Amino acid sequence: MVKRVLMVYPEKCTGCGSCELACSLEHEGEFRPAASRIGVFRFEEAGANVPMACFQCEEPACEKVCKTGALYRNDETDVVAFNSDKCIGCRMCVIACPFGNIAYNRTAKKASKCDECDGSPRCVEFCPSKALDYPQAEGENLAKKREFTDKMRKALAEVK
Amino acid sequence: MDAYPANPRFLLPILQDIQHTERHLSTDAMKAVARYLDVPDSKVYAVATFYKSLSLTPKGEVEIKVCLGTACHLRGAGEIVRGLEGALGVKAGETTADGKFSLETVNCLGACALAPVVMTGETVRGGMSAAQILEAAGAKS
Amino acid sequence: MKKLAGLDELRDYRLSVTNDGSLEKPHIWVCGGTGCLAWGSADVLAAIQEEIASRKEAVTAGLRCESAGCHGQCERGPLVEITPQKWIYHKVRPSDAGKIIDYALRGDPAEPTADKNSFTSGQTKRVLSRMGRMSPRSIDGYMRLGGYEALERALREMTPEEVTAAVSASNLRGRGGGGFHAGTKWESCRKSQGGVKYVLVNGDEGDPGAFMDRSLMEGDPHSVLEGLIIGGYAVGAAEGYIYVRNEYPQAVANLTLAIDDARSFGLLGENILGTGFNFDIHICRGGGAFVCGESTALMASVEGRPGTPRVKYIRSTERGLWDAPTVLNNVETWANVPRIILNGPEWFKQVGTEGSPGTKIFALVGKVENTGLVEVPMGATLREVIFGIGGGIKKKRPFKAVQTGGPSGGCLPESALETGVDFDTLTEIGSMMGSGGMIVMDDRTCMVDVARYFTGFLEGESCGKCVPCREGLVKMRKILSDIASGKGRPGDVELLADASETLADTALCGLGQSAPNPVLSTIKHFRDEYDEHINEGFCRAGVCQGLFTAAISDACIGCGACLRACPANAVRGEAKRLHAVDARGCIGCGACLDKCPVNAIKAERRSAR
Amino acid sequence: MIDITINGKGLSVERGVTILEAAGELGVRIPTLCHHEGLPPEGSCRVCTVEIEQRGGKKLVASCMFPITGPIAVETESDRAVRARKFVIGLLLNRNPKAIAINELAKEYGVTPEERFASEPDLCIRCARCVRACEINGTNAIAPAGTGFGRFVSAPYGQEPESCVGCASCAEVCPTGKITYNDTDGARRIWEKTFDLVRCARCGAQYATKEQIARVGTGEEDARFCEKCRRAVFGERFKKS
Repeated sequence: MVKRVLMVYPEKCTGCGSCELACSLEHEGEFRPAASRIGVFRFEEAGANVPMACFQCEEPACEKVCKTGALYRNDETDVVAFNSDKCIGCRMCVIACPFGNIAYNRTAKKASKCDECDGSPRCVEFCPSKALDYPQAEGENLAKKREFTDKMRKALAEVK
Repeated sequence: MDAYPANPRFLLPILQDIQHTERHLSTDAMKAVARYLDVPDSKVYAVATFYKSLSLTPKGEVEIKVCLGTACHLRGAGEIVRGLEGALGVKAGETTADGKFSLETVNCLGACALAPVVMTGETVRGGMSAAQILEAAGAKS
Repeated sequence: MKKLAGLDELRDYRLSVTNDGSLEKPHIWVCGGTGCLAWGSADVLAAIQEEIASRKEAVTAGLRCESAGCHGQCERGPLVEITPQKWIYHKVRPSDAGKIIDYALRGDPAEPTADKNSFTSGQTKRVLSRMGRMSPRSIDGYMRLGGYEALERALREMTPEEVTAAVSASNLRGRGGGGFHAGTKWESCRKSQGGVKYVLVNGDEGDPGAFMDRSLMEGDPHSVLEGLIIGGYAVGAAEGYIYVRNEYPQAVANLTLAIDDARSFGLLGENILGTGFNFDIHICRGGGAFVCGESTALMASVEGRPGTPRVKYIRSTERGLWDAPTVLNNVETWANVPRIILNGPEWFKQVGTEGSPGTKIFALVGKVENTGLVEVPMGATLREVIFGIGGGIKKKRPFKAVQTGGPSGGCLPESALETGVDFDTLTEIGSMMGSGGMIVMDDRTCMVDVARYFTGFLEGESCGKCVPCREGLVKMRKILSDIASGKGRPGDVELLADASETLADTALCGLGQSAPNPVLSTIKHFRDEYDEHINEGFCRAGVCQGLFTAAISDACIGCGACLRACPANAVRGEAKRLHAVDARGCIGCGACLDKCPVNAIKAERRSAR
Repeated sequence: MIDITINGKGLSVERGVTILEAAGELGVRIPTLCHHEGLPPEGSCRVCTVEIEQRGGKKLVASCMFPITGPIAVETESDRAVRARKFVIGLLLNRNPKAIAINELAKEYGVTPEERFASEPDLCIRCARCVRACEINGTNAIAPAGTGFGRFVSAPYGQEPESCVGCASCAEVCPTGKITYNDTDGARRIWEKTFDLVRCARCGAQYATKEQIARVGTGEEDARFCEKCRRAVFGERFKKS
């Protein structure tokens, strides 16, 4: 399988929320942005929007604390995959993720996170402004991704 | 406890020794064992409540164990239990208020040829009536 | 004690004790088995020893008196044997000390050789051969009777492969119940990958009515150790565990001493007899849980956990104790090993049947004249054992059933008496060998009550892990209690049979799978008793309370025993005259039935209900 | 690979795969109760019992644990397997008449309660999913206690479980709703132990117990926020950089 990477371009994001609707419909069968795995943060005073979804970290804190193997690295796609059948609802991953990218669904009694829709992310498909992209993880894209993750790290360092 | 290395496999023997000397397992004792062996409290409690030779409530000074093995059953062990229950004023599994005797039923003491068999302390006796058993146990204590 | 550094040293030591003349000197053995101790054999031993010390001629003659292992005739204890003559005395009292010593020194005109009674002459003593004729607390005594010669031979002449092959060739089958081929287990464990392996002794003899293993561990502990050391050598294990029932303190004591002795002789430990073989043995005291006789539960218990069985789709010989390859055999199986190594597989197969060679020890108990341990060739018929060796039913009452295999076994009727007892035949007829308990039942035994007893026993011993056993046994026991108390309903037998069959099919471990055997076998062979309870409210054995009326026949001698026993004052009659029961007053408790010395009281149907 | 059949349908599986897993691949449903994919198998409820034919012999096995190591023919709904399943469901129904999961199975298999054998109603089916969840988390706060009919899941010594961190996974994996937890007034109550819930510094949501956070080892700064706010705070920083 071709490895791809979910790219986010905050500068292109209009904050329309299509990604959230598409995601919740795909995963929960209803339009409910609150249940979406991707979330857009809108900073109205600055007129800026940042879509946030799982970064598929290289060393995921969530995977490390998951004792049942529900969270694991899919070596074919590099995605931090989630097998909800194995989830026992301990919420350790939710607490562990420094980016807040794993949520807990109390009704399903399971964690929920972005799975890149098994290779065809709906959020990307429905993003009208190309703020989300899903290119192959190679060459220029990979460089961009690295740049992106560096930025992430810095941002995280600032938080800390 | 210190006689045993701090290995989880000694959980049962340590608890048995405590049972033997203190006639029961107190919560404090179980917690101390858990810490010594580095075994979770839940596992100590599981073992303590699983094995019949262990008890969370104090046993009497003399434990009277009536064998309910098949041979003893056929030769009237039930009657002996009833007799002892009446004489001691407790049900099987209980301890007299003065803490002197506890009455237990056990599965086969392996002395079937002497059925019905009763064990008082570590002494096995065969073919005795409830009254004779009590006399023997009482004389011993 | 000296540490033996090599095989030659072991040989020399063995020969020196064997030839030190003790075997020819007069010796008095007082049985120190649990049964005889309960009869007061400790006092007998003390009295004889005291008397010897006070008699010069006894001291001069080198007469000694020691405690020995179980002879098997527990009911006639305390037993005393004089060697080398092999004279056996029953029910010896401390006051007999002088007489016994006289016999030992000057001979007994009566020469009460045990061979004269059927109990002993009917037996083929192999595993029990040393019992009662040596001190279980003396390693010298064991060697004097051939002990540790097999270990010497195995280490000197045989490779581990050859030892395993010999056990395989002997077709030795597990004496603990299942009858699995020991050699197959050993072979599988030997070939299993992994550096750490274990050999285990199952001494958690939980079957009610069985005490073969207790007697062996108490009376001949070294033979178990020797078998285990040889087993460790064969499969490549460095550690062995003996799991002993907590209810057997004497077995624990004697095994502990035996292990200590073996260690100081260098038969256990590092570099045994200079062969480079390391092996040691530990004792685990059981916690009083019947289920720990099941192999996976036993291993859990050794590991320090509750004895709950695990699903066993992978054999213990591949993944057993602490997930390492493990051979688990019961006490009697291990005790057979040295004899096979010493005498060869062909010798072993000389007795027994083709499928189940060798001998088997049974604990013959219940309503039989001679109770005790009995060792017979596999394939001996139930009749030979019960009526030959056992001397028939107590009080000459009619035989009704024999229960073999403990709670996992079944009750067999008179028609099965000609059956040869071996692993396969017993299973075929709906019972099982089990560890060798053989409980004889007469007409005063109610088969519904027996089924209820075993079901209740197992209900109390279920570990509670799997649903069928935990909940199913409760259901079965409720039905049986209803039937036994006259509240049975039509269709209950079918309901019971259905629950039994399904429980056997679904339970997680061997204990649960075999738990319905007592019920199924009693339904199969004694269905009419169930029907009488349910349809007529009648218990023909006079056991189930209130389900019968006592009736006195013309055989009554008017002794009044029944009259005195009756708690309801329902027996009428003058001394020396025929007594009678007032059926309206009789509460059906059965108190009178066993008191009658002439079997003149019968349980009859209640006329008005 | 090993060729097997399940209800007549052929399938090739890797050695060691369980029957339940193989059935899942074929889309054949086998009911389960004690089974949970994230937990080590227990094999105690026996609801997943199926009949197999192996080397000419037929037997019942627990499909959740039986590893396929040779060619077998599996029947998940044979008369014998269904009879076994009904027996087990019936026994559970007698003891757990109010458990929804049991009632659903009973309905599916046409099992009705037997009043004669009814015992004190209980929701716990002793499947030990809770215990295994607690074990796998390494907390080991609860374990089965007692034996036989009296076996029950318990916190040690009948007291508040010391090592419990209040993660509530025991409640989440409980198939019958026997174990519950309750978050009110800034506290979580479970196993009769009360945990303070940490309040998110941004939105005020009470999102986890202190003990849980300590166990995960989340940094102090991160731990100030609930997962939603953590994302927002991070988004803010990210935007700035």
